Amino acid sequence: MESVIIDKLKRDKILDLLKQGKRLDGRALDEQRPLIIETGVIPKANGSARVKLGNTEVITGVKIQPDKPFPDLGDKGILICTAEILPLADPHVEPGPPSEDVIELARVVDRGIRETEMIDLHQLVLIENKSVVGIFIDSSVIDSDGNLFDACSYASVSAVLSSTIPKYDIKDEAPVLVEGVTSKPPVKTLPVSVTMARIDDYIIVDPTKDEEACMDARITITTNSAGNICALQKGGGDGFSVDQLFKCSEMALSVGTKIRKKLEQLM
Amino acid sequence: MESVIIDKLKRDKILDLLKQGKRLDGRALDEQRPLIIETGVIPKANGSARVKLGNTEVITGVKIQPDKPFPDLGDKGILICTAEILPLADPHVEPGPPSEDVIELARVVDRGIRETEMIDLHQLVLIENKSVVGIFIDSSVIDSDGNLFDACSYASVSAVLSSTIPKYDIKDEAPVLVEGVTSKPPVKTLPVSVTMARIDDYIIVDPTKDEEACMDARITITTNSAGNICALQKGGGDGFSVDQLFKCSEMALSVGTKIRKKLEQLM
Amino acid sequence: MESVIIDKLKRDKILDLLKQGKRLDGRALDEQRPLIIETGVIPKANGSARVKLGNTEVITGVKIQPDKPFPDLGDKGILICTAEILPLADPHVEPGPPSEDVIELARVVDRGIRETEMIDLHQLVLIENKSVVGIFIDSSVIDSDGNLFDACSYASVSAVLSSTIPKYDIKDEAPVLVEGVTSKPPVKTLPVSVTMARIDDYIIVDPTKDEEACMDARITITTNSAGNICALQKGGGDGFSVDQLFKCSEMALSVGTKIRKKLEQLM
Amino acid sequence: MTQLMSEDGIRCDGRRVDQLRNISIRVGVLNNADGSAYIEFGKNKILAGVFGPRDVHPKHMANQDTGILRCRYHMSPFSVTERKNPAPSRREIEISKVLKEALQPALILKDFPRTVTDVFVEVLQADGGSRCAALDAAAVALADTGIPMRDLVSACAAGKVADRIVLDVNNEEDQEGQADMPVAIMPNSGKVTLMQLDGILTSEEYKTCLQTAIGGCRQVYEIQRRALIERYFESGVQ
Amino acid sequence: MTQLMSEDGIRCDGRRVDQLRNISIRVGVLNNADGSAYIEFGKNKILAGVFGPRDVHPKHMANQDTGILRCRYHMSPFSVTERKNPAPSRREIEISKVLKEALQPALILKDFPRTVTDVFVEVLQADGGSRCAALDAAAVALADTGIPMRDLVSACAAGKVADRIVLDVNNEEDQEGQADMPVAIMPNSGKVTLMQLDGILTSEEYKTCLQTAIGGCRQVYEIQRRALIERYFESGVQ
Amino acid sequence: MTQLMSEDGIRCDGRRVDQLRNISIRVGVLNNADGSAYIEFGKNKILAGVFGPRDVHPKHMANQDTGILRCRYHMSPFSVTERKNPAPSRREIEISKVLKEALQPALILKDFPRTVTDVFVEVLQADGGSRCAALDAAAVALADTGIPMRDLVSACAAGKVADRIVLDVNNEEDQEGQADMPVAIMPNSGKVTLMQLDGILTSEEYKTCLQTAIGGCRQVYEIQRRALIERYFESGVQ
Repeated sequence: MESVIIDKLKRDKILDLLKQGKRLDGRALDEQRPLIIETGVIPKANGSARVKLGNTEVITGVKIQPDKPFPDLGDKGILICTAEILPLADPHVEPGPPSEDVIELARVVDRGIRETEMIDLHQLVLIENKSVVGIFIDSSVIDSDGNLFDACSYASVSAVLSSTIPKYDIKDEAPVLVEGVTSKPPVKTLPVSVTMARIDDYIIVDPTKDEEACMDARITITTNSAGNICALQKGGGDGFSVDQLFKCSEMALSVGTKIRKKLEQLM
Repeated sequence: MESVIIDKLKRDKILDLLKQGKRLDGRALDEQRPLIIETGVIPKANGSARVKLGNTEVITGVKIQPDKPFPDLGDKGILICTAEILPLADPHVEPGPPSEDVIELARVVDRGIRETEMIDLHQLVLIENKSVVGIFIDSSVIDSDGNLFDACSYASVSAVLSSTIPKYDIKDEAPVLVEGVTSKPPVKTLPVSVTMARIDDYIIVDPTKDEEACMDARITITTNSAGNICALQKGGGDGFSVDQLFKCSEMALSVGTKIRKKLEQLM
Repeated sequence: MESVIIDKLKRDKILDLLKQGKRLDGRALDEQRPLIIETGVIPKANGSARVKLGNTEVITGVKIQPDKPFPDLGDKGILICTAEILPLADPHVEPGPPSEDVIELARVVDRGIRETEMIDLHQLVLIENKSVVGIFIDSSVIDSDGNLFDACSYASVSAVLSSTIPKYDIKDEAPVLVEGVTSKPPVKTLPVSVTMARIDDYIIVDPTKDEEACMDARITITTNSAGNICALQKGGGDGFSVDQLFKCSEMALSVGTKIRKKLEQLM
Repeated sequence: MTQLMSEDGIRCDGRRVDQLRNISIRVGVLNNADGSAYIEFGKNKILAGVFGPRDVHPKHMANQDTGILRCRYHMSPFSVTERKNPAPSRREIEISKVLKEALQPALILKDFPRTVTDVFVEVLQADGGSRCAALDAAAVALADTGIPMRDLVSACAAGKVADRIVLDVNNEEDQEGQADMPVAIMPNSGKVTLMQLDGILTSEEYKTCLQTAIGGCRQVYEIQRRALIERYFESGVQ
Repeated sequence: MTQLMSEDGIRCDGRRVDQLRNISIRVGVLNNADGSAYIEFGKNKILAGVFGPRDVHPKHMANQDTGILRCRYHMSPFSVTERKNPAPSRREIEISKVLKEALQPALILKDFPRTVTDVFVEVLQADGGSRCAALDAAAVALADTGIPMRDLVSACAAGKVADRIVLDVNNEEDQEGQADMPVAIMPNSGKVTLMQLDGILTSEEYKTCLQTAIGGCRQVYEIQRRALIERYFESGVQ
Repeated sequence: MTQLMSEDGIRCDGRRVDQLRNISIRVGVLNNADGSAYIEFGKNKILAGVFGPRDVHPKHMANQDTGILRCRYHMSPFSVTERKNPAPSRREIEISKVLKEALQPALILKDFPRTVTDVFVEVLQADGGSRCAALDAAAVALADTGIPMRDLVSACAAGKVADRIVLDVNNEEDQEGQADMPVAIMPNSGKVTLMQLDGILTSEEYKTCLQTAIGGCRQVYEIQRRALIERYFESGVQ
């Protein structure tokens, strides 16, 4: 009961500030929190990154290993992108099978990478229809303060950029690891996800947990290096006007450009 | 508490009518509800049927695809018959893993088809011990008003009768679909399931949900085209006398004959 | 609430007796309950045993069948050792996925057999990297009165000793059973598990369920025929002093010697 | 590979770029559900049934301050080319969430504290755009229960195929086309309550695509309206 | 393939067509269970343990108006030729239900509202007819708890093998025979509380088969009775 | 196969037999957790976060007489050579239990009836001795919450490699060595609260190994203490 009252008070406070063009943490409406990217944090993985977006923190590891291709996709490597919120990241997360929120998070991060065609999967075939390279990108949220979508996305992209692909020879139709020889992953473009929240009539970029608690709706837009819009997911219990959706796409492009510059430094 | 009282009143009412040889919906004791069968309702499936038995409604789809045979059964195709009660069919059904009632339903429908040897599985072998045709018969109850056993059984049999088996050539030990060539499934006999309920000393055919709620015991008997008894399942929390069981087998044969005529029209 | 009081009273009673060097059932502190081993109780299994340790009773069956080796372990047969507490064994056990207690039980029994290298797994290879013999040792607790670790361990070892390994010929790279020819499993040593409980400052061997209910900590030590210590697991919500741990290892060796003599009679 | 568009702008199923597939909706098709609808949308065949507002089980999941909405989008094993495992996939769980959030703004759940409204959608046969079709049926099924609603919800996808923005992407276009954008609006307020995008669009195309989809939603709305009118104000149906 | 019957009507295990396999039952074999029994029925080796009537957990599953009965039929991994996965199969879940419904008429659960009685059956070694043997053990284990019972439940199968109706189908006959009909009766009332059939029978054979099975049930009943008498009225057993 | 020890007693990673790997601990690294710590122990990289004492959900799991402790040891998919399935394995469940029982004696749970304290450990990168390292981090994370503790818990393994007893077994030594003995003590009372052994030791070696491990625990304790002091009594950290 109390939490309902407090949520209401918080929303009033946040809305008051928004009317003055301000946010609780002093940011402008279209301003992201500081983004810190560190790669190579898990040396045993083929690639890894630790990303802090404000107080939200994610660790992503990339594992690369031979696999069988999916049926009917024998000319492509495998790309699997997951995300989970560790129970130590948030007092409300319970261990166990993933909630629908976590499944959505993982699938939105996955689509951002898949739909931009960041990685040229055709270059990951070892023997057509039989053996391919699989890239597994697993993100773990270790501290949650809102906007897990972007934090996981940046960590996933950074981890891929930092990774090296082992070389495999083919012996008796089976891949055999060639020690000490690696290559960079075949990256074609850099996907950048930008998540925005609508509170009343205001659109804010990169919402914190407090802002998410009182937002009306949410949208995540992923753009590629060419400035195209490649993936989008609306969430939350209310909607957007068409004008707001136009505005969101523009914000996603302009904010995305800044982030992309950060990511390009990892290449 | 109330529902217990109402159930009691309902049983009293139903029993009063039975003593006069009548039922709530005006049927005779050995009379099934109207049966409507429509096939081809799911054109993307290899076979399909929509069956209404009174207010109980079931949709069955048949998928036919190459598969590996079961170990030690390399000279037979695969037959899998499932059933589920969709949560939109009944306010008391929850999404999730199947209850024991649903598992029993699926297995009784499966045995009716399997034990009568409706389909000659030996004719479904592509390469002995390696590759066979699999027939998957999946029934979904979309509206539940009692006697799901018979409704699912009729829908499953009808869907099989309406189905066409794709042709497969063998290339490099693997089946390859031959476009545009199909055959009818190798049907040897027509199983007909007849479910009866015992309420007090009365045996009634095709019970509604109200009748099931106050029945003492249930029996499902499946017969084949030759007039044999091929599968039987007693259910419910009480039993039958031997005389009642004899009577039930006779009812299953006589009612079954009428149903079989309907099914034969689909061949 | 009552059970807390009763547990407290029981602990007081047990502790009073321990101070006089006695136990509720009259045993000495380092005395196991009577151990009865019967083998061959499940003739359809490749080996089996029924063990009673006081009122704790376990049935173990061994199944031996060809299997694929684990990746990277192509020069070894497979050994899988499980344990479960049947719900009929204990009013507090529910059917369903294994609790952490049962998982620990199974893994401790498994390690006792695995770490002593009881069975020479290298002798169980049919075709290196392709086909090996798998030994599945499944224990079911049917009556539970404490110290399931030792009871399951003795039953597992006895069932292995009683078992015969079928002979397989290799045809077309696949194992084919040779009827009527069997051999004894390649047993190298006899693991003996001894479980002790600490109650206050007393170490007792082979605790009953009542004693387990008020013990401070538990330890299971498995020794081999050469008198080495090969596996150990501390359990329970408190610890041991180093001196107590030294004493426990000595008790495990001395008590283990008596048990090993019983087991040797099965060879 | 299919040729997705002819030189004179006719799509692989014979439609123009701005043309919907055939849509038919029937309301009140189920006896047990409190509200129900059946939609055929191209080759999609989808059933929606709604129960509620009703008591929540288990009780600790109830919310003192508002009613809750649950949604389950499920595909029949026989609904797709390869037989589908009946257990819900991650895709189905995500779509269930997206549909719930698309319907929620149309409901006034605060008026029904401690209750749940359950929307069950079954895809009997799937074609491109099944989530939009599912939503169209679910909204009508909700209306069929009589629960007060602020607005209906109408959904339709647009996309990019052979370099052109097209309305209502079908299965082949979804598989081999360049972009798919499912959209839902509340037709009276114009609010967009569902929106997703997979594929690559320029900024301009994005805007055109969104407006194309909304145009489709408005056409769907007319069909939904007619289906409800037929059910409630005309005789002899069903 | 085994020859299931010799020319002079002797079955593959040496029995006549109307002969039961060897059956032995011991009562009160478990310490923790409120009631228990162990049966050997041919090569079947089955243990049954009963707890209850006792409180239901979780509490919301309790019924205010009656006690409930739960039954779990489970096969040990080593009970069959190929090692069985210990997780319950759909077959085991169905048999659990059928056994529960076969035992229920013998109990007076209305007298124990809000309680549950749990029947746990473990098949240590399986042979043909394991569900009947399981039921025979479970009924005796229930009696061993002292819970009031209207009647015992006695089960035995009959079937069709080499064109003849035979009593008590064994494993080979079940695999390669023509029909298997497990049956259970309450021996005093004669009511049939379990009945299934897999296989093909004429109408006449159906009747003969059922009566043959009931004859077997009555023989089993005598063995159950003797086991209980041994336990409760004779000395030195266990 | 790696040579695990050189002739002059130097181990494959360059350490002496009685030498720990490098260890660093940081306290208070997470914002949401009530207490947290990050440890690097050789190549192990492990995060521990603690919530509680807090209310138990579901409520029927609460204990009127005492607080309860729960522990989850989990490995990230990328923490080991072959990608690990994220679902908890039986090994992880067992280690979770062993860690819980190792921490429990250090807490005074009776003072917090009806509550739960949740310890979550995530192994980001695994090396030999991950359960000891996890425990070291978890104990410090518990202390970081401010919950009253009788003592800390400090863990370190010893083992047998190339016929010698060595301190702090690394990954290669664990895989190819002769024995691994993880041990945890409460450093003030000296009580051993975690102990396991896999491998073959003589009675003498067992004693030496245990004392070697305890010596390691005491060294770890100093590092834990320093990390806590740094966090609470020195400035500018984190």
